[in-house]
Amino acid sequence: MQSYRNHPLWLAFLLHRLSGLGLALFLPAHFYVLGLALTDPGRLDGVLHWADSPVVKFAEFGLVFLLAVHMFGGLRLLALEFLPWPGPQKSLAAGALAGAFLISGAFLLKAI
Amino acid sequence: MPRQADIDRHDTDILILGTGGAGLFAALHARQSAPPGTKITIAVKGLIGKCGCTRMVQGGYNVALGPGDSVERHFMDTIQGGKWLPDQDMAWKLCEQAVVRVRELENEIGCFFDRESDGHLHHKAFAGQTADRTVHKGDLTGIEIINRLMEQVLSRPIERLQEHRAIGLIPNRDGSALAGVLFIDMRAGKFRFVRAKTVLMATGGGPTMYKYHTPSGDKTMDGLAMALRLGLPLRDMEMVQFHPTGLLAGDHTRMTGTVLEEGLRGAGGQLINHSGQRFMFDYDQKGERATRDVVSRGIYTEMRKNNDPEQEGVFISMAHLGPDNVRRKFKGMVKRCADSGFDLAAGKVEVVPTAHYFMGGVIVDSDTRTAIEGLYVAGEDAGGAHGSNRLGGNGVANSTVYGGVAGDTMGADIRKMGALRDADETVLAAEIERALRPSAKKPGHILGLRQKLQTAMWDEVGVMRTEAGMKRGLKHIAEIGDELLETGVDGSNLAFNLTWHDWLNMASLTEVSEVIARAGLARENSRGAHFREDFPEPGDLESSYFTVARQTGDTVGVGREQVKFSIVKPGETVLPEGEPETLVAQP
Amino acid sequence: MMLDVRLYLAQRISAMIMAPLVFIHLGMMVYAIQGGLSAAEILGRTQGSVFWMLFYGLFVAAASLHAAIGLRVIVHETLRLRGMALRALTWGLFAVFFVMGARAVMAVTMI
Amino acid sequence: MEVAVWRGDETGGRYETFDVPAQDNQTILDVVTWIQQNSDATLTYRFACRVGMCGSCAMMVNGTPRWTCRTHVRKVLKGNRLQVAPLQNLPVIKDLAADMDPFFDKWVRVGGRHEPGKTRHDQIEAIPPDTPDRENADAGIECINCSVCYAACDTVRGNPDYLGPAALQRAWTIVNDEKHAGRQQILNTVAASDGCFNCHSMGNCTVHCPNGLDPMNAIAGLKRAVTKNRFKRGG
Ligand SMILES: Cc1cc2nc3c(=O)[nH]c(=O)nc-3n(C[C@H](O)[C@H](O)[C@H](O)COP(=O)(O)OP(=O)(O)OC[C@H]3O[C@@H](n4cnc5c(N)ncnc54)[C@H](O)[C@@H]3O)c2cc1C
Ligand code: HEM
Ligand code: SF4
Ligand code: F3S
Ligand code: FES
Repeated sequence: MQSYRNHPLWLAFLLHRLSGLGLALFLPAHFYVLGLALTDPGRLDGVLHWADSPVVKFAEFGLVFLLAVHMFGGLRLLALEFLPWPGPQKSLAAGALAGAFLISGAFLLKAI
Repeated sequence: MPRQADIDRHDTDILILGTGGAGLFAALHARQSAPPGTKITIAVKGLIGKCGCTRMVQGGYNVALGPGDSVERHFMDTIQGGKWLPDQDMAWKLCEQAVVRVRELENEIGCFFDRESDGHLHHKAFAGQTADRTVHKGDLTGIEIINRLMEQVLSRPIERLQEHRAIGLIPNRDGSALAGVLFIDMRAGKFRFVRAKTVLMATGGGPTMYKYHTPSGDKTMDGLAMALRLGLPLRDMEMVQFHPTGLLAGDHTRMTGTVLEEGLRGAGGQLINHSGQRFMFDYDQKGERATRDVVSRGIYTEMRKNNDPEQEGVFISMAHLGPDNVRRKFKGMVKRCADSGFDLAAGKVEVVPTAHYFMGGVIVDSDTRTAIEGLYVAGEDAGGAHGSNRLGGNGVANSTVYGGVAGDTMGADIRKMGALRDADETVLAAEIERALRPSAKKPGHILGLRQKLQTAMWDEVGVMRTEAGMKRGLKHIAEIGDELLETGVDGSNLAFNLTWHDWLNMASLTEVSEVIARAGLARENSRGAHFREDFPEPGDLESSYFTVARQTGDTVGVGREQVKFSIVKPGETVLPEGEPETLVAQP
Repeated sequence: MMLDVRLYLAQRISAMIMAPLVFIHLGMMVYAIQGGLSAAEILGRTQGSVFWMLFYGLFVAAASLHAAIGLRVIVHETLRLRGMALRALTWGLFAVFFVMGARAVMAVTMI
Repeated sequence: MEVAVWRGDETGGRYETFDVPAQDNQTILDVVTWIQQNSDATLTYRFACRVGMCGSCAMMVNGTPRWTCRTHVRKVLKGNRLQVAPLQNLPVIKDLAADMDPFFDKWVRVGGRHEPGKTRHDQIEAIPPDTPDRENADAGIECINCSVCYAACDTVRGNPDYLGPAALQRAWTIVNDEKHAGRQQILNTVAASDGCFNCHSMGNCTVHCPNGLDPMNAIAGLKRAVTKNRFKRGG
């Protein structure tokens, strides 16, 4: 990584972009799986059972993590853009990340 | 070697050299004054608005808009500061038009100068002023002025020749008028000849032939050297203003010589010599708050007494004012010193007098016209407005006022001018040959030569001068000039070849250095910035003279001319009777 | 060629709409996941519920718009796609997301 | 120390390494100057003021855009090595000198020049310095147009038409300048595509601005102002 990017605001940007991208890629898959209920409820169940395996659990945790990261990152951006925010954007970035970890952590604990 | 046929040729109507305050204002005013359809071209050694000294103005702009102040008072301060040498008509116009120009800057150009809390302009006083007169934008006044001017120029249909260095003013065939200007297109490494009906030279002088100097790196007296070669008369060429506190950080860094602002001394900064003593009160009752020339001489004298190669300069110390206080009040300066490794707020910083401004220049009338038709000169390149000393704040006033005047004058004069003039091709050829000379020689070390010149000028034609010293100086300059002619530059690729330009810079600096020394010899008294140890007295004011230098053939001759007291005589004043001597609260 | 005020607002407003929806959705997931997921469980909760239909319908519309614009930006900045192609891509993505999403919502909320 | 310097022109180039003696009080500009004056006379770079006022000397130093005349070597030296290259996101002219025209073209395109409401024959307006508008305008006024932020912005990198942090900051200054006669026009310009809404608040501009300015915040201000304006005018 080039050194000029080495600061929290840029990392927050990268995280937001990657999580957004990840979510956008996951979105069709998610819709497809749920759509199965319409055509083939049996297969939906199969998929959901399959979702019980630890690997898939972990992937799902990743997804929730992405959503949480993206949402908090997004809220951070919205705050930055719409509230006349004075200065401490770095802490805002860190706060957003912390929030994301909290949510996804909770999810992980529950899930296991 | 390119033949003349290979030169790019280009025509315009109004050509402007330089994009400092003078050049940019001239472009805008020319657009307002010239008939529609007039083609205006602005050519500059660097990037538009990003070179030159106007951008570096810190302190501010003198204008008689403050409470109780008047154009008359500003004028009297300018005449007295210049020790009765200024051309009084120019000085008057400077003070009078500064008022218009500042309003123009605020209302039309978009500058915003610092305000009092009630919203009115804030004025401060530089040393040597009898009123609070200097408007400013923090301590970055030049950036505000030039950025706003630059935007105005960039967004108008004005042709731009950036990184184009003027190297010769080319007359027409019979030598009666100017035909155009020869440039090097620096990026391409090619020659370009631009014809124009009127040319403004606003290349900003710049005494960078001294070991310590403040001006920006692109300023190397090219303009005055070109004017000299064209045979134009130059006045006050001995008048080099030194700023007392230039940063001393070693000769391997370009930071050396750059200004530590005047305000530091104003706020109570102390100058400390090698034995840890304050010394300025030995020289003047105002101590560190005395005028620039006095403080510069004080420091120079202390340096000579000390004569220690390990510690050349003196120290400026601010710590007694409370480091936090200093940090708050002089944020920019403290940060700048910190970037180069010094602690201005709590420690002390080594300083030397540093060559700052050149009062001398081309003789012009108060409409910026010169002795040759088609050539106009404004800004630091023009002599006369300041005499022997420029007041802090009068420099940018001068360049912006006269830049505007030049634009208007050219815009008006061009209506009477017919076709473009054809160049004297022999002069053109000679100038090209001159510029290409180093590429035919064995490459040498140009920096070494520049250091030699800078040392010679600093030692012999610097803050304090003597006849013997200046004669030694002239000898050195001649030797350096000869050596330069034998020193080559690797000419395999002339595109953006900085070393070639270093050579050309040296050529201009050496030519003008000689004139400074000769004019210094011709002035046998001490006025303002010019101090002769062998003639320390100012001489009779009534019979004040200024020096006029002119090159004929290969020799420079210097004569003297009587100052015309066209508005006020020594001992008199234009202030109404009963006006107080000064309006500035005394500390 | 890139984001102007309309696209920008569309993306920001859809984001604002989604924020509470995501909270609820995530909350539901955390709750539902206890004891494993099953189709019946999910469907039992959602099928026939107008509330959930509106909830997820809004969610899908917002997410489709939001993601399409987001991808548009990324594609433009990394692949330098512009002009008609970029516009086509944006609306194409939106259509895909929206159709698939609508199908999913119908699947889980209709009887 | 070992200094890798990018050599070349618009057609391409490569790094060349020079051995440069270390000195106290040495800036990156001094290093580059030393090479040109003592080692390779054909090296090209640009500077003018040498004290951080003109914004001509910015280069990539170890991958980060910086003003070189005010960057002390000590601050950036890594394992006795330095890497210097021309400013990115701008065309190269030769070696370390970039073509800054695109940067200034955008400054002009954004409408970054004052539109007067008064003339030189009018008095100077009394404007209190501490109104919120004036403070917003002042916040970005010390920009030296050095292009450091422009080179640091990855949005410019991805979308060369994006106006970029400095031009947008100038627009924000104008929007808050009560003396400016065409403030609405500026809002329209920045609202268009390639304007302020392309900024992802990645903050490289604010983090690297050598003068401590905050273009990111200025752009956020523009986004708010345009949005507000949009709703006010209905649709
Ligand atoms: C550090 C510093 C601080 C100062 N502070 C103040 C202050 O507070 N108040 C004040 O009144 N004055 C101040 N001055 C003085 C003031 O800046 C100058 O007197 C004034 O700005 C000169 O303006 P100018 O337009 O004549 O020249 P400049 O602004 O110097 O412009 C000269 C232009 O000509 C160009 N040029 C040079 N050679 C060539 C060539 N061969 N071909 C083409 N173009 C060329 C240059 O690149 C530049 O663009 C200060 C000067 C310095 C150096
Ligand atoms: C709570 C919900 C969400 C909020 C608050 C939110 C907020 C944002 C914001 C403000 C941006 C603009 C970023 C920028 O311009 O730099 C953005 C971009 C993006 N969002 Fe979301 N978002 C949310 C949910 C989603 C969802 C569910 C998806 C995907 C399905 C998604 C995909 C994207 C994508 C792909 C981008 C583009 C990223 C980029 O430009 O770097 N977002 N989001
Ligand atoms: S905002 Fe800062 S980094 Fe950008 S051009 Fe201005 S001074 Fe340079
Ligand atoms: S770096 Fe670029 S993306 Fe925005 S915050 Fe600065 S302009
Ligand atoms: S040389 Fe002027 S900013 Fe560095």
